[in-house]
Amino acid sequence: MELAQRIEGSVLVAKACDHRVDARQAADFKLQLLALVAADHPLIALDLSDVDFIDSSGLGAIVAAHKQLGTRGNLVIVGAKPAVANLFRLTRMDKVFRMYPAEAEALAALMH
Amino acid sequence: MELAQRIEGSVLVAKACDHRVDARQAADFKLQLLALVAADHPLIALDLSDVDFIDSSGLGAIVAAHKQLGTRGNLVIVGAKPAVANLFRLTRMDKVFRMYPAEAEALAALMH
Amino acid sequence: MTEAITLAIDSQFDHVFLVGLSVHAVCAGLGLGDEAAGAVELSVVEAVNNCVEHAYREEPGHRVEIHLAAAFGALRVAVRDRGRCLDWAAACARADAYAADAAAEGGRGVFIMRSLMDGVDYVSTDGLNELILIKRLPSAATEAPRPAAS
Amino acid sequence: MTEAITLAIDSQFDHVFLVGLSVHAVCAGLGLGDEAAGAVELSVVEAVNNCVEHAYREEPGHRVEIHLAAAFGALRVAVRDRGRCLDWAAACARADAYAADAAAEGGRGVFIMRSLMDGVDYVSTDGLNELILIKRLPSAATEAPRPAAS
Ligand SMILES: Nc1ncnc2c1ncn2[C@@H]1O[C@H](COP(=O)(O)OP(=O)(O)O)[C@@H](O)[C@H]1O
Ligand SMILES: Nc1ncnc2c1ncn2[C@@H]1O[C@H](COP(=O)(O)OP(=O)(O)O)[C@@H](O)[C@H]1O
Repeated sequence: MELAQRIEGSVLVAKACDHRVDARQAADFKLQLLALVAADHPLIALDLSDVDFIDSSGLGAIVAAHKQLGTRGNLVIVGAKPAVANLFRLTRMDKVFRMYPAEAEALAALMH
Repeated sequence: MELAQRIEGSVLVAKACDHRVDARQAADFKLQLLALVAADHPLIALDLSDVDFIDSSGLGAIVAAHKQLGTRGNLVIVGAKPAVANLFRLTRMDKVFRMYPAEAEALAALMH
Repeated sequence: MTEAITLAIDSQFDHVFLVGLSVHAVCAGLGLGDEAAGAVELSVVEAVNNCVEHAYREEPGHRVEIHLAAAFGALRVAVRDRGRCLDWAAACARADAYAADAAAEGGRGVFIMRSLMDGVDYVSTDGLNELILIKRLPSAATEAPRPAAS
Repeated sequence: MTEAITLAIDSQFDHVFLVGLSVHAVCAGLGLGDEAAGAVELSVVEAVNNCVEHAYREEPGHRVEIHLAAAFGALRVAVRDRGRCLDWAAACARADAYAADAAAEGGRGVFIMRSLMDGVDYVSTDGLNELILIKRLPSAATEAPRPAAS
């Protein structure tokens, strides 16, 4: 799982570069997300715009990072395609994570 | 295999309505094409614009109609998508059948 | 008219995406729209993941089979393993509790399948475990794939 | 890293399209562009049609298996039957003659496979017939599906 990282102001933008986030990559994906949290990036915009498919293990990795972050920061989702957004909605994770169609909106919201 | 038929001037336009023309439909497809030839339609424009996939058995049905038609008439292909055009080219059937991107061009050519 | 195909992989997460891609394509070919095909894909992937993770405890060298058949206006998918079997009633009961827990990192697979499919069942006979997923197919009148209504 | 999946259908033309759709999707997932995926799809469909038509003489109730595996930068597809076997050398010799005959209604399957794939072979051992199709996969540098260069 390649996670391309970039700093935009106070926000870390992390982009998942795989088309599928599934059980094959979930453990590695989770480790990488936890590393970002541990490296003291409290504001994270996770760009899923290249992801066509995500399963519950991929979702679990994002939930793990969110838990680790706790109230110290915020993790939001950018660019979820319909199949990805559907899973967030079905599991009510769209109530846990704020979801933005594009990066600019996520950055504006995270930086107030 | 649904073959939608329409008369345009002296030309019979027959449109294959399935997405796949394969061994499952080849026998029926061939019978329908031979019936058009037998019904004394010497000018036939076969519209394949809805067809995403054709195999050698589907191609064989078209060759059979063309043989039956002999020098009495002409059968041309309309709207072949890349995968379909590729098979015609590979088997050199693009030298046997004139191929037109759109119906208007086929009609113009068939009616001189 | 029945149309049927069987898929099989070794019990490794590395192969599951090939099942997902195949199932999606088969569903589209049977007339399901993109959203419904994605729902079946996700449900089958969750079921196959469970075979690898739970039935075979991530031990490679075992076979997971996915039987797809379209008949009587519905797609029936049977995901088969010969590993540890599952207390289905208990799993269903737990599924709703997990799904309500926003902090749970796992435990959403059964909930997802039951939410997205028109029917889910599990049978275990003589060491063969079978998770059955049912999805209604669009009737002939609406058979052409429709754009996803997301 | 090997990625592998097996498909299987009963020996009937009605099921072959499900193989074609699955193979196309698997190829795309392994990084082949749309034209190359279509070429593998067509080659496999021709091979499976031959199993149904020739190996099993259109008799249903027999199994045709399609084993797909990606390794060492190539996709290897083995199409297996246990029906009548084929004199491969003779079939290849005839293939070129048929292909040159514009009026032939059939006999183009072997020519098509040999033209579109990077390698084709046939082996028959103990009643198991195996037609093997090889297609090079794009290297990691160009792994993303590219638009078909038609
Ligand atoms: N195929 C299976 N074989 C054995 N146990 C299973 C199987 N599928 C699910 N289970 C059990 O049911 C529980 C719930 O499964 P699921 O909802 O998919 O969540 P998860 O797999 O993330 O734990 C699993 O934790 C496991 O204990
Ligand atoms: N799997 C097979 N088993 C037995 N015979 C086969 C098989 N595949 C091909 N053949 C033989 O080789 C010939 C050429 O096959 P092919 O090029 O696919 O053309 P077609 O199937 O249209 O005749 C067939 O006519 C048949 O005699």
